[in-house]
Amino acid sequence: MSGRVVDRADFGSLFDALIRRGHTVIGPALRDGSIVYQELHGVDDLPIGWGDDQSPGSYRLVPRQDGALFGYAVGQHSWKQFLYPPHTTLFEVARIDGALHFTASDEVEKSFAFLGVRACELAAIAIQDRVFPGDRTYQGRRGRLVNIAVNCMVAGGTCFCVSMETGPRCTSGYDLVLTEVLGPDRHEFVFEPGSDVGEEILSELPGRPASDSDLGRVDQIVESTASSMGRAMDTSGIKELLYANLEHPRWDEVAARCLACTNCTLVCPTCFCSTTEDTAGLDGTVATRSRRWDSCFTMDFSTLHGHPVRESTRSRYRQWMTHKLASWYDQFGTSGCVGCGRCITWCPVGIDITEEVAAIRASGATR
Amino acid sequence: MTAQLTPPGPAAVPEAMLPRPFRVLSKTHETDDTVTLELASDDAAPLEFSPGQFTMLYCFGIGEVPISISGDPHHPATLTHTVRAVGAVTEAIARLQAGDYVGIRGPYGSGWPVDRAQGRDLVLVGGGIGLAPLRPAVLDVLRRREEFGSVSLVYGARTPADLLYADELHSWRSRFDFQVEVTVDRSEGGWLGDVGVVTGLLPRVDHDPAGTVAMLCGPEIMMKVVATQLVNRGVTGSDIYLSLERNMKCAIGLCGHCQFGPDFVCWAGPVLPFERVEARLRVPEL
Amino acid sequence: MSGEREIEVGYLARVEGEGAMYLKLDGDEVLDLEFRIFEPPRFFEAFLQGRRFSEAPDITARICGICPIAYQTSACNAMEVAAGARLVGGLRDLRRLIYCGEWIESHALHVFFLHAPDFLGYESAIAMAGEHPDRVATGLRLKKVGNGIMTLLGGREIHPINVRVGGFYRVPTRADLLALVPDLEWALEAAIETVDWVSSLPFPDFERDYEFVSLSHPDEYPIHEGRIVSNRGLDIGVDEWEEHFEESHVAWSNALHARRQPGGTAYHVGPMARYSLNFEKLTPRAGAAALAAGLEETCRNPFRSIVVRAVEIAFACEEALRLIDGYSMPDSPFIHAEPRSTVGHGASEAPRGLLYHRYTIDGEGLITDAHIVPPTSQNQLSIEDDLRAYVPGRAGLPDDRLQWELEQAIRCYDPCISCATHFLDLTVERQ
Amino acid sequence: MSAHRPKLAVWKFASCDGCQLTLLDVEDHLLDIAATVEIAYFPEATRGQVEGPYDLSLVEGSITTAHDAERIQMVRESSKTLVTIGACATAGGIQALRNWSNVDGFIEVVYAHPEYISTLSTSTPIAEHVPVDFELRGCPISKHQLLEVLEAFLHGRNPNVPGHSVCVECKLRGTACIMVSKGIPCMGPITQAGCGAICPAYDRGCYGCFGPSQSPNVDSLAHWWRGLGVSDLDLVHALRTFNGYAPEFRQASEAYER
Ligand SMILES: Cc1cc2nc3c(=O)[nH]c(=O)nc-3n(C[C@H](O)[C@H](O)[C@H](O)COP(=O)(O)OP(=O)(O)OC[C@H]3O[C@@H](n4cnc5c(N)ncnc54)[C@H](O)[C@@H]3O)c2cc1C
Ligand code: SF4
Ligand code: SF4
Ligand code: SF4
Repeated sequence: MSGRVVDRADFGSLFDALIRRGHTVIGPALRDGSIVYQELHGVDDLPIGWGDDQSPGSYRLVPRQDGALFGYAVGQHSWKQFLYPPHTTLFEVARIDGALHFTASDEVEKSFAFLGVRACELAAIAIQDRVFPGDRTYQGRRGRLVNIAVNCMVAGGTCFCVSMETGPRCTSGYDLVLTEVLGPDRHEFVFEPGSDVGEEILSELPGRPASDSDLGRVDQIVESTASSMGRAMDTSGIKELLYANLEHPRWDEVAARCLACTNCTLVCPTCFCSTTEDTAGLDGTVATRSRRWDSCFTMDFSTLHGHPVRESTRSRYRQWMTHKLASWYDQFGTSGCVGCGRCITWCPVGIDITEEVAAIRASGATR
Repeated sequence: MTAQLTPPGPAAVPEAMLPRPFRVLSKTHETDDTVTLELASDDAAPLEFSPGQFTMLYCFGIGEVPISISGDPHHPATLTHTVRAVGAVTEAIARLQAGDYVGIRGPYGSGWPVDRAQGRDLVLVGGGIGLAPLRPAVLDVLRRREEFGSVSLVYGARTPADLLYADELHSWRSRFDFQVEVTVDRSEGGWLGDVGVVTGLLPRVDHDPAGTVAMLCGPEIMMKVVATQLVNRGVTGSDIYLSLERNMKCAIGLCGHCQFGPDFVCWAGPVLPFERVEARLRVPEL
Repeated sequence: MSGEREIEVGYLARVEGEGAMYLKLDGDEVLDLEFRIFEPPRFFEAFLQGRRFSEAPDITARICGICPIAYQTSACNAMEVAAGARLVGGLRDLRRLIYCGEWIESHALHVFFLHAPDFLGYESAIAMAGEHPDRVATGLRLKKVGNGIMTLLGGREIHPINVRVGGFYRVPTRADLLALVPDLEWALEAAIETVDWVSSLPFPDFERDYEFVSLSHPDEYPIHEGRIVSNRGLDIGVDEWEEHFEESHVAWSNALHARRQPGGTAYHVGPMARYSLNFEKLTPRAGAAALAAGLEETCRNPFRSIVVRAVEIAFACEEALRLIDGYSMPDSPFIHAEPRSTVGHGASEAPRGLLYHRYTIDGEGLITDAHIVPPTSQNQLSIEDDLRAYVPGRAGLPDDRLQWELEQAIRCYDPCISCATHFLDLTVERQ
Repeated sequence: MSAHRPKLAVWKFASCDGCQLTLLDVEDHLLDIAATVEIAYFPEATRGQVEGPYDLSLVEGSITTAHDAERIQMVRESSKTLVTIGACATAGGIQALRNWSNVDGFIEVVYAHPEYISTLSTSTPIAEHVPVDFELRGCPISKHQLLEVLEAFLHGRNPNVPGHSVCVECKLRGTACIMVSKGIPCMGPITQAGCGAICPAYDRGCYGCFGPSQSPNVDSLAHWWRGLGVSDLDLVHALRTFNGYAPEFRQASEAYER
């Protein structure tokens, strides 16, 4: 079965199909002046008729006139908070007569359906699949996940997925992908399946088969988005470039601005660092070890013999950027950056990774 | 159109972060602040390991830290750890008594490439607690001594009282097929041996540089200096191995803390060839 | 027992700070008495000068961690009055509701943790928990219900972050508030039961004819606003405070003493004053519980203030439920209130009594002058008079017993957190 | 747990009492705490007193009088472990605003008879007077962190009290950054975590009550704030509240005041 066109009026049937399958539907919603990902109960929970205006250090919602359901770029939240939650219990251990009894955490195995996953986000999930092959929580949730992707109809002011070759068209990793088509007298969604599950869901939606002209319209939308990227990054030889410039003066320059607040890493859909915490209550009979998101920007992160290895902000920023854009290739065979632009928008002082790369490229050693 | 990614199902992933309970069989005080523990799991399942590997040792309610295995790889039924008390977890470990329990995960990491030294000369250089991870290599080599050329150990500690495995060092020293050179930073209590840094002893070591494999463990700065000196003497960078140390929370490449350039020290390391890390060791705060 | 003796309480600890008591007796006669407050001065009024008007609620909250809402409310009132703004509807309800939370928490702390142990002969509630585990558990849970209101509305229980001049930074939805209802319903019943229990404690037969001063409001039991009234005919707007009261500074105390003007007499603020001046405005179940417990509509025995506090817990729970029931979410979390070149007076009823603030604001919105009168300053003379009147009949008691009873007499005022009299380092000198 | 219960003492210096009240505010655990440690000295809660030495002393408040400067020495001597709690004890508190002024002038503003008042010209953190084993920040401290410190002390582990920014907690709780999405000036990026990022969740910029984070870049944030329309006077005010005397905030506010 190939594409199918569903009218705006019937969009709710997608929710029905997902909920019927026992999924918790997660998707974009309006909360406190921004678009976040949270549980959705129906189409009305989507940010209908909202768009966004993004630039380094700034995000503002703007109303749209067309009632679009997906007329915005990505916001601060990413899907990682569901697959790799901010807090996870690793194990509990009881001390009985001196002996230790360990029990693996029994995190509820969630069955999510993600609705509204963008191309860069599919790429980010694919990257985390490589990072977390040995993680029970991640894999438990990932294995049950249904991904309903969206081809972007607008590019955000900080998007550069074209440079990172991750979007704006969704090419893999989804069960269903939809493209929202708006016209003077039409408001439709062109759905294309990417898996058997996707085909199955699609077969339950009312609508008509997609014609060549529908698919042509999809191409047009994706192309127009691709040509309006807010940012660009030249990635040629980027790994070698950064390895050759570990002592570039630009790191001092960016360190003067960087707050080391950790925001860029925590909003990044691929960043995965975590730390652990231990508790044993007051009475010390049962102890718990848990893990929570951490960031290479904190001092504690690199502490060795009571002292951080990366004490300067310069070295922490360098660690982050070279990890994203260089050593990630060595570790996981892929870039750690998908070009979503979150770290640019959500940096409280607007530091722009594309600008930093360009600055090093402009004046750095080539090897 | 591409098929959906098919990640392994939940059942396929073991709980890699779950320790196994181990009981303390015995405790030996090596120095004022360092103890050696012998441990065994209740189910008596041996913990097979290669020299140079480490485990994650969990102390009830206090935390989990990477600790090298310091025992004999040919006796995996007993797990041996030598621990220096420097902070919350290691102090709690040092307080353990026979019969107490800890949690163990592992073994993890790359070990010393002992077999690479077969038919060649082997130089081991340790500083302080750094002798602990070298000990399994020594025990392995001595067990099949004939497979190697000359074998030597250069060991430095702060004071004579800080020397680990004192009795064992003594017996090693009395062997004719094992050159052992020991030095201290500060002489105390009638010490008649060498005083000074380990690099001072290197010229004394009898080995053929071109045919040498070297294994170094100690403070990073010491390893850097010794490795450079060995290279200057003609040992190839790819034959010099360093055991690196970084903050670790998971030991399985998930937590990100131990990154040293492209390497996760927990699984690419802790033992890495000098050739590979030489340039990185020159970059401060990497 | 006769002959002179001195009772010196070296560290009466906190009475809105740290305090001490010194008493010199000759038989029944009190020769000398000082209730000293030597809490190190912190100079709030001085460093408020030059700060922006909008900072007053957060800064003055730090005067007292036990009743920050009182400070925030009085400061907001003063600034809003100065700006000619007035909270109405949902915003007004929320301001009153968060204050109910503080009353419940603070009164529960006092009743169960600071005062009841005195009557039952324990040094602390923790010691009391051994034989009265249920009472202590009830006290803790009541405290938690109060804290729950403050945490939801204020962000946290101590020094809430969500209170600002003109209202709040963010307001809860109706559903958020409804989540508080089950706990409050439990708390109301528990409070009524507490009224019954504390009314059965052994009270000394001791009454004085105080001038009671509190806020008063035509339609409601006073909490967060109103006129200032007394049982001796005072009825003034908050902005007239300075014409009818005066503060003086005595050598032995770092807290200023407030007196009535003219005449320089003592007066009494706090739960007993509020209750006696506003009995008929209590919510139905609270009022009924008071009467059922044998309280009259006026209470002049300071030791019975523990019963009044219990009644006020019941009232605060009932009032909170009423406010939640009638709540509709305001359109905006705050109203515009920007005072310029003006003076603002604000008052509210802290758990332990009237709290008065006055600010002068310049053309830039900066504070040029601040004046803050906390309840304990106002009660100081009254406390000293109580002690003077209380001692004579009890001069025969052994020193340690007398000391404890005098501490208890001071604790009746809940001087901030009564730790005041928990910190006694008593020396008795007989002459 | 051993039969010997560690002795706990709670001391007060110049402060508002809020941080020690926090100990009573852990309603669900208070009786467990009382069962685990011996509350040996805690005037806010008990008139009973047990002689020192104490295993753990919690110290609230700053040093503002000559008498208190002596008293803290006695507290240190009688305490095996000394933990300071709250902004007053760790940074001098709001009363440290006097450190920029003439105290005699301050006294005249508040008191009619300045000659009755004896005070030092500064309000200083406890650690300027005696060695401190651990500093717990906050105005007031967080009850979760207080419980954490007690637990860590009992079991001999490092408390999980990270020195990173409030931003981390915003992200952990999923609050969309209000500085980015609403242009509200927020001190979170230079303020130490611990409160759970309350203010941004209430549409309010963090106002710094946990003091400077581990490596605060005050200048960069100040530069951004100016872009949001904040005057230098208000910047100085923002830095000079409960933790104004903490070195990183103090140096910055003094620079912007010029
Ligand atoms: C591969 C490897 C092998 C090691 N083998 C040994 C050994 O055989 N014997 C021995 O005594 N020590 C060994 N160490 C060092 C040991 O792990 C640290 O001393 C220990 O982590 C300190 O923890 P702490 O809680 O006692 O100290 P704290 O100072 O309280 O440390 C707090 C936390 O910081 C981290 N941390 C601090 N220092 C180190 C460090 N040096 N390495 C890693 N994490 C650190 C840990 O997570 C630790 O729990 C090894 C370290 C590594 C990386
Ligand atoms: S590095 Fe920045 S742009 Fe790249 S994926 Fe992460 S948040 Fe997005
Ligand atoms: S709101 Fe403030 S604390 Fe939260 S992420 Fe933004 S800057 Fe940081
Ligand atoms: S967000 Fe900042 S000001 Fe608000 S409570 Fe937390 S530390 Fe204090």
